[in-house]
Amino acid sequence: MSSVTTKTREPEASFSATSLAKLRHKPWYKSDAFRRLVMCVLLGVLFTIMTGEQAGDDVFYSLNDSLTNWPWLGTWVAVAVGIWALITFHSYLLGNPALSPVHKVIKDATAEVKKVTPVLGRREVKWPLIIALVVVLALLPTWVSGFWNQVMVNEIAVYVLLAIGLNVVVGWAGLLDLGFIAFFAIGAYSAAYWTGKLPVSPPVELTPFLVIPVAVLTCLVAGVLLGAPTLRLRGDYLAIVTLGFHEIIYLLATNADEFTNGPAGVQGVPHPTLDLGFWSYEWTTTDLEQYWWMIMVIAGILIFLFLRLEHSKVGRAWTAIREDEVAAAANGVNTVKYKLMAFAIGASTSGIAGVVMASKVQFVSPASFELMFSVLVLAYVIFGGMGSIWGVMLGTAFLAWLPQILKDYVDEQDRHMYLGAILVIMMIFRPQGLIPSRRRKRELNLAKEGLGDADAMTEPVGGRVS
Amino acid sequence: SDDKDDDASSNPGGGNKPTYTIGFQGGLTGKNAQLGINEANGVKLAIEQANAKGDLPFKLEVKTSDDEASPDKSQSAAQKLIDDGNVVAVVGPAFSGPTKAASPNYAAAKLATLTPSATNPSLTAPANKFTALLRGTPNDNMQGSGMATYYAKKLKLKTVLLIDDKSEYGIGLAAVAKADLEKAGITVKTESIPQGTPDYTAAATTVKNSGADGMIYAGYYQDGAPFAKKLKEAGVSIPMISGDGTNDPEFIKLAGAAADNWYLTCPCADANVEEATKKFAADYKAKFNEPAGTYSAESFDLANMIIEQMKTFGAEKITREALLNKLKAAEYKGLTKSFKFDQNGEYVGGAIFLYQVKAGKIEYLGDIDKLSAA
Amino acid sequence: MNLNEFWDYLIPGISLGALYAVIAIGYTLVYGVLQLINFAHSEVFMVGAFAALLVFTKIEPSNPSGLMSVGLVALGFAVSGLAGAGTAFALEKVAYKPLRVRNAPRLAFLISAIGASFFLTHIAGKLFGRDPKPIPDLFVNKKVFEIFGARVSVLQLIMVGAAIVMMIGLDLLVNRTKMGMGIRAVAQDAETAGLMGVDINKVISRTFVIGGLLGGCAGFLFGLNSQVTYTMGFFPGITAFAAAVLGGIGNIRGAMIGGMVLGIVESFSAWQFGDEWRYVSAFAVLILVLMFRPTGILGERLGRTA
Amino acid sequence: MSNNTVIKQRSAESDTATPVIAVRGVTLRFGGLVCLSDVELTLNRGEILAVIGPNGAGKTSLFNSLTGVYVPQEGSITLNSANGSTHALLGQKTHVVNKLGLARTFQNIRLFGALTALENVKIAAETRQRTGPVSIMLGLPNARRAERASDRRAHNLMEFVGLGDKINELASSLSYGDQRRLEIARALATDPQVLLLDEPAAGTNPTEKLELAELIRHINAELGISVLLIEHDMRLVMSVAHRVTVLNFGKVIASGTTAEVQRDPAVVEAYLGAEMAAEMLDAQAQEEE
Amino acid sequence: MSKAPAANGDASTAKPLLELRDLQVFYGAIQALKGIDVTVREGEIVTLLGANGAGKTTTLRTISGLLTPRAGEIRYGGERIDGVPAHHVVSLGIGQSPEGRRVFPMMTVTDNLLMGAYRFKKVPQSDLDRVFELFPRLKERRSQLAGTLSGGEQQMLAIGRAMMGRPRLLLLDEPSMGLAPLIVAQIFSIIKEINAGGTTVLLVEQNAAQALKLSDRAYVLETGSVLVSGTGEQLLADPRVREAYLGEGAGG
Ligand SMILES: Nc1ncnc2c1ncn2[C@@H]1O[C@H](COP(=O)(O)OP(=O)(O)OP(=O)(O)O)[C@@H](O)[C@H]1O
Ligand SMILES: Nc1ncnc2c1ncn2[C@@H]1O[C@H](COP(=O)(O)OP(=O)(O)OP(=O)(O)O)[C@@H](O)[C@H]1O
Ligand SMILES: CC(C)C[C@H](N)C(=O)O
Ligand SMILES: [Mg+2]
Ligand SMILES: [Mg+2]
Repeated sequence: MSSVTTKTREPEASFSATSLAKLRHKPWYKSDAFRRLVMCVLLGVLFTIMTGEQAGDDVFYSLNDSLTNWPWLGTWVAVAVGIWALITFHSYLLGNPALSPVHKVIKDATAEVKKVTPVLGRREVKWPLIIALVVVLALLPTWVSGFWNQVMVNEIAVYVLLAIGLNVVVGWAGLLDLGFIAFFAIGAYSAAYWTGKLPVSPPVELTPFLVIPVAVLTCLVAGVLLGAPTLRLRGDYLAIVTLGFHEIIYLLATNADEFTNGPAGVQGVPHPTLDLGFWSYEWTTTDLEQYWWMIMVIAGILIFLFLRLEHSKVGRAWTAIREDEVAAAANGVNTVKYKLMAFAIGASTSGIAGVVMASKVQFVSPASFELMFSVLVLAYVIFGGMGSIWGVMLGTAFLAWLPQILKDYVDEQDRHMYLGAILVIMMIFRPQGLIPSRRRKRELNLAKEGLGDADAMTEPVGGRVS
Repeated sequence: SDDKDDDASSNPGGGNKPTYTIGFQGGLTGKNAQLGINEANGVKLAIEQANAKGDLPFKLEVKTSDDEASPDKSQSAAQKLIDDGNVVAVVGPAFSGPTKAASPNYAAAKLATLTPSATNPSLTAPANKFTALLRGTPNDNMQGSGMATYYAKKLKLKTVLLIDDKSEYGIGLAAVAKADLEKAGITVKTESIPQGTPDYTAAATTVKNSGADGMIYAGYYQDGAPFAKKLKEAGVSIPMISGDGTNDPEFIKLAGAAADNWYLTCPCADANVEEATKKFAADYKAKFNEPAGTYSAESFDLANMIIEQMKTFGAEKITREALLNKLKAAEYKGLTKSFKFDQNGEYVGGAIFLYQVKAGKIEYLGDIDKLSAA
Repeated sequence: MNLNEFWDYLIPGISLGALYAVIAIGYTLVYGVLQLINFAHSEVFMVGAFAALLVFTKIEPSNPSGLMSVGLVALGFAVSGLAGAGTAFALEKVAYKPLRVRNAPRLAFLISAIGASFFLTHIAGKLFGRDPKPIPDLFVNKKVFEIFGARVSVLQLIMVGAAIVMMIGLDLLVNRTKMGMGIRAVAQDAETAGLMGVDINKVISRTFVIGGLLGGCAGFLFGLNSQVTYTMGFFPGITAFAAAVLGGIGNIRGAMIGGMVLGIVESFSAWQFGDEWRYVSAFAVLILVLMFRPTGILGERLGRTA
Repeated sequence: MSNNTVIKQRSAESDTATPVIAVRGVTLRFGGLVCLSDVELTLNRGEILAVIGPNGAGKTSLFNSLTGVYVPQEGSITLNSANGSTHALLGQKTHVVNKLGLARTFQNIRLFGALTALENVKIAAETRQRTGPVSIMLGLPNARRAERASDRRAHNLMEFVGLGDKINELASSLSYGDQRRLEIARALATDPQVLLLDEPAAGTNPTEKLELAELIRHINAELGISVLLIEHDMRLVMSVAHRVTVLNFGKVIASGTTAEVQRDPAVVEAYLGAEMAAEMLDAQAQEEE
Repeated sequence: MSKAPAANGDASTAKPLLELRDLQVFYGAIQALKGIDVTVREGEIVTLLGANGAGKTTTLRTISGLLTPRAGEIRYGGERIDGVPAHHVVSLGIGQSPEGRRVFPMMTVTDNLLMGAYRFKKVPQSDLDRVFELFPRLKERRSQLAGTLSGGEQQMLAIGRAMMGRPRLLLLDEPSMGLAPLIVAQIFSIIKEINAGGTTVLLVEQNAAQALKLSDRAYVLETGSVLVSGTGEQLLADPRVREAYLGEGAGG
């Protein structure tokens, strides 16, 4: 439209009472109630498809089957319409949503919770509670089946460690990292290398516990190496670079067969042993609780260390960088140093998780480090509530548990479909995550009022400078 | 999760028969999910048919456990089966990586695992102590050397281009083929064309320009098919051979005319010649509304092998350990081949058969050793 | 390095790059307007391919040639474009708009996008089967042209041609039409655009629709070139996103250049180092470029700056 | 606990002979656009120097060049520290420049909105501490001590700028004028020798402007900090600045005392306009009476 | 600068173009406007004064449909327009130059101006010419990207852009903020000129002295309520106003 005509201008926009009334009040087909109805019906149809038959050879099979399966389709649509009716009449009948009993229940509940929270925060309540929680967690493996024990260690605890690490990078320093699993891989391969299982042999062979500091160091260096050249990048640019870094590490593990044994992976990474001279202990394949306790201890130490960071000089500097990098630098914050620190801390945590995983599974291959897992950890962290250690732990535990429990209820192949749907729904209704950190919540509130960005990651590239 | 149809096929005999479960572990989601699904379906079909026959002294159920083809998900998938006291034997794991991760657990539980498709040679190394693992398929060594033999002895090629797909399966196969080709004095060039390559045109050009007079593709049909198309477009006409990962009707469906003249090997006898296999194919299609795929029949066989051994218990209670021991010693003639294991659980015997695609059909040529000798 | 081989690899690089470019535009457009990585764009691409697959499986063209082929290809574009546009539209309404209304943090959008991506992938797997399926031949005539001794297939010509037409069309649309001006205005300052009389919601919907249209068409071409699977979107999606960033995300011409560069880099690295190093080279180039040009080759354009 | 213990006081006497900052021949270009051209400027120790000029003259860009946000293509910028050392600032990283003793505020307030007012100041104060992440994670005594020190210092500074009662409020919830003060407190927390203020009075009302002028004089006189001030409000400039430098199109067109500058015809034409100039002269005359 | 003929005499009797009645606006739980009444008659310049956070911007944003009032009404030409979405409000002839200028930084000056006329299908060249006549500076820079203009130029562009929509009512939010004294004077004289051309103006200003001199009537807001209102001269003389908004020694 950069061309300009010389014709006379349009007649002055005229408006009448009726046209204005139309503008002020939406027509019925634009009304919320109607839109909700359409949405509900569509959801009903969608749900029919979701619960329908798996298609095979014939691309039309499932489509035909679910859309002509009238009783099933009808049921779901009816349920959807029913829900719609409930919602709509509920608010219509009462006129004022504040009168609704549901509303009242929610309000009362939140009021109760609000009353309880400060009590929980009190020292004499808080510590017993935490201790009780730790005891329950510690006893958990002795109550559940072997399957859940495995899940708790391999799928939940390891990823909780990862999430604690990624939280430092994303939640605190505000660096969007889509390649976090690369460090996990480095950790795991370090374990394989230093225990002499890779095709290339190490100068000395170490036991898994001794590998941990080495892996931490390796990942620290890797984190800095990744961080250093990318520090000028912001938000999404950083995201794609970290993603690229992940792919490069993953493909190196796959392609550099001489060093990593390629896709076949390496086997026989030993279980950890603990030898204190007077007392020694060896982890085994069958003693599942031992791994759980080991990870609890590791996580405990990390939480103990990281919690201090959040409310210290370092945590504040991260927040400052996240919110406004130029202003932070102008006030003397060495942004490079703090960003690298975040990368390094996150990467080392990930490395520890890698060592643990390698010695638990005793097998390392690229298949454990696919890009999807990087995406998933990020989802776990945000789902739980960035910046809040408790939140990310809970979020990770929940999302890692979910596919396992879904195994019992839906077709195993469809689990990711449900996982995806849950992610979307959750983000619609609780975008701040399960337990958001206080600072993040404030940022979110500010964003709601249009003052800045909720995650402070949209700083224009190059930064504002005035 | 358990298959809904199981109840439909429950035995008419009634209540007091014991119920046993046969497990399946494989990747039902994630990369190559279709292969896991093929196998799971084979097992399901075997169990459904066994129940339907009504001559079992027990009732059978199936329990699948998805390991997402990922080693670190494998242990919990295995544990799910181990925990279930009803599970007396397992078909699977499907992939070698997860097999390596979970076998110690199965060994500790003395739960027999009969894998229809984990072909990595090192799995049966005694040092692993994978004492509950029985391999129901010749390992990569055999297929790889079969291909090499055919090229060397029958076609008498000078230079062979060996392509793997960077999957565990592909590189295993390629490594063996490479060794055997070199042993036969053939010059070997290698390339890797990973799974999911976005465009095979460049790869086809590489083949065309390689100057090789024969090609081996160690990979699956999903990638082999588009590759074959591009090879045809590029006008490559040297002999091309691929393994059981490609030996599937889907290969032809996907590649169309480009599949013509490809040689395909398989440790499996021709799935279309015999009556029994035809019936299997029809039943499978009827139940899952897709044709039986790679390893469906092998899984079906292994499940039936387990069932056969279970029958030998008669009214006796079946324990995992006892069943494992019986299976170790057993021999079973299935649709695809005969199954028998050595003391390490390695597949015994195993001729490799050669096929060729002709006019849109996979045609059976014969035992590769015999063909090469001729 | 002989020169013949150079062309042999350049040409597939260009045709692949053209596809990446078309997908990348979808990312860039949405990014420009919403500052959001539409992670589910790769599934829009996949849906486009499936739409074409469905239609052609129904039609079952037998040995089409000449005008018939032209018609079929046109039909393929129409169907896949529509399906892509529809999916993108629905995606915006379901997965993004509710968050937008609530002023959710941007990372929540990212997770919602990832969730939508999972959902679409797996529901497609359920609905259409998880095995790859071929799109039937739309032209028996695979006549191959030669340029500098290198082969160029009809399909490659279609790919590049379609990409060029779409890119030029889009460039004109965004830079020369009133609607394009509305899009640019919303990209730079949505609220003020509203004050000028631009219906922001409509513009956002349209942006998704346009991006989806292109994505769907790309899916069709991609499917035609190889095959259609429910997971087919993931890697082209990632690469195209990298292409968008490489060119300067938010910048339409940048997306085109980025796509081309990555396509060619991939092809050449397949030539020089082997196919397994494709993505390594592509990402290495991406990282190198960003190290020296932190805002991509052309820098941001549609989007806001200071 | 008095201010003196924490806020270092420098000799307040204006030592007009020694320059703290000397900008020599600085030229900054963006592509073809020349933003600063051969700029010469001297800020003497203890002085308040105002930089004025039309919009787009390059004032903010000058600040950005001083603080390392922009790197001019030509010229030199030197800082003469109170301890006698001199540093070349050109091309230094922003946080290094800050460490050397230059602190700034921004034209568009840039506080860390989700942090409390006190935390904003603490962040700046802590950049002068040496505690590392390890001692913090382990909760070592030196880390605790540092934390207490920064807390105390931040409290004092908040008191100093008159925000003593707003310590725990969120920075973003403060009123506009208070946010301006908080930005100044944050800048002071890094213990600067020179404070750069970019339009601190923009968008504030006349009453707040008067208070602000008071604060600037305080900072200058009590803390002995030299101030470089960008401002469009002539009344504020005239009331606090010792000297004025005028930029136009990236060039210095005039420099001198307030009285000299407002009579300069080039300044009147480019910046003040005849009306304003006359008004100001009037006002000054009244004051002198 | 030509003294535009004062419209005071007849404006007071002209019919109201814009009426705000008991307007209440909230940001979440915070009440920003606590029921204000403001009338703007056809052809007037009316100024809203007030300290930071008094609710001036909020008032303008509510009029232009960016915010929806929780109570009260907005009448424009006698008809209620509260609740009409922003992109429709423009088409009623209400143009706004928002706080902080908000030009489209990556568009050229001309494109920015054309954005102002987005509501029209075709834009006559004469409209552009009129703006270029008012702001010759913009004409010089018409193909420059707006983001690279200086603050004053951006302000001119924002006003010019609003003019392109041929508004009957022009809302100006702090047009003098952050501008050099010379430019401030220019902007005020241009506002006068625009008004003389028949456009009604509702002006928000911190620069009370100059704004009051120019306006027919003015309202002083304080924390969301109208504190005083009257003609420009009345308020200039009002001691409360003089003290709070003009500072000591303000010229009159
Ligand atoms: N990053 C940049 N890229 C291109 N041009 C720039 C950049 N930063 C500043 N400029 C240009 O340099 C000139 C000087 O800008 P600057 O912000 O320094 O002006 P100023 O004197 O502070 O004006 P004001 O009083 O309006 O704040 C302007 O024309 C501006 O457009
Ligand atoms: N987006 C928002 N969210 C929450 N509160 C807001 C928002 N915008 C303004 N407010 C609050 O509403 C009140 C009125 O603000 P408004 O911006 O209208 O004031 P103003 O008179 O224009 O002030 P100024 O002179 O600073 O422009 C203030 O208390 C302000 O803090
Ligand atoms: C074909 C596959 C299902 C498994 C493959 N043979 C492997 O060892 O992993
Ligand atoms: Mg400035
Ligand atoms: Mg305002």
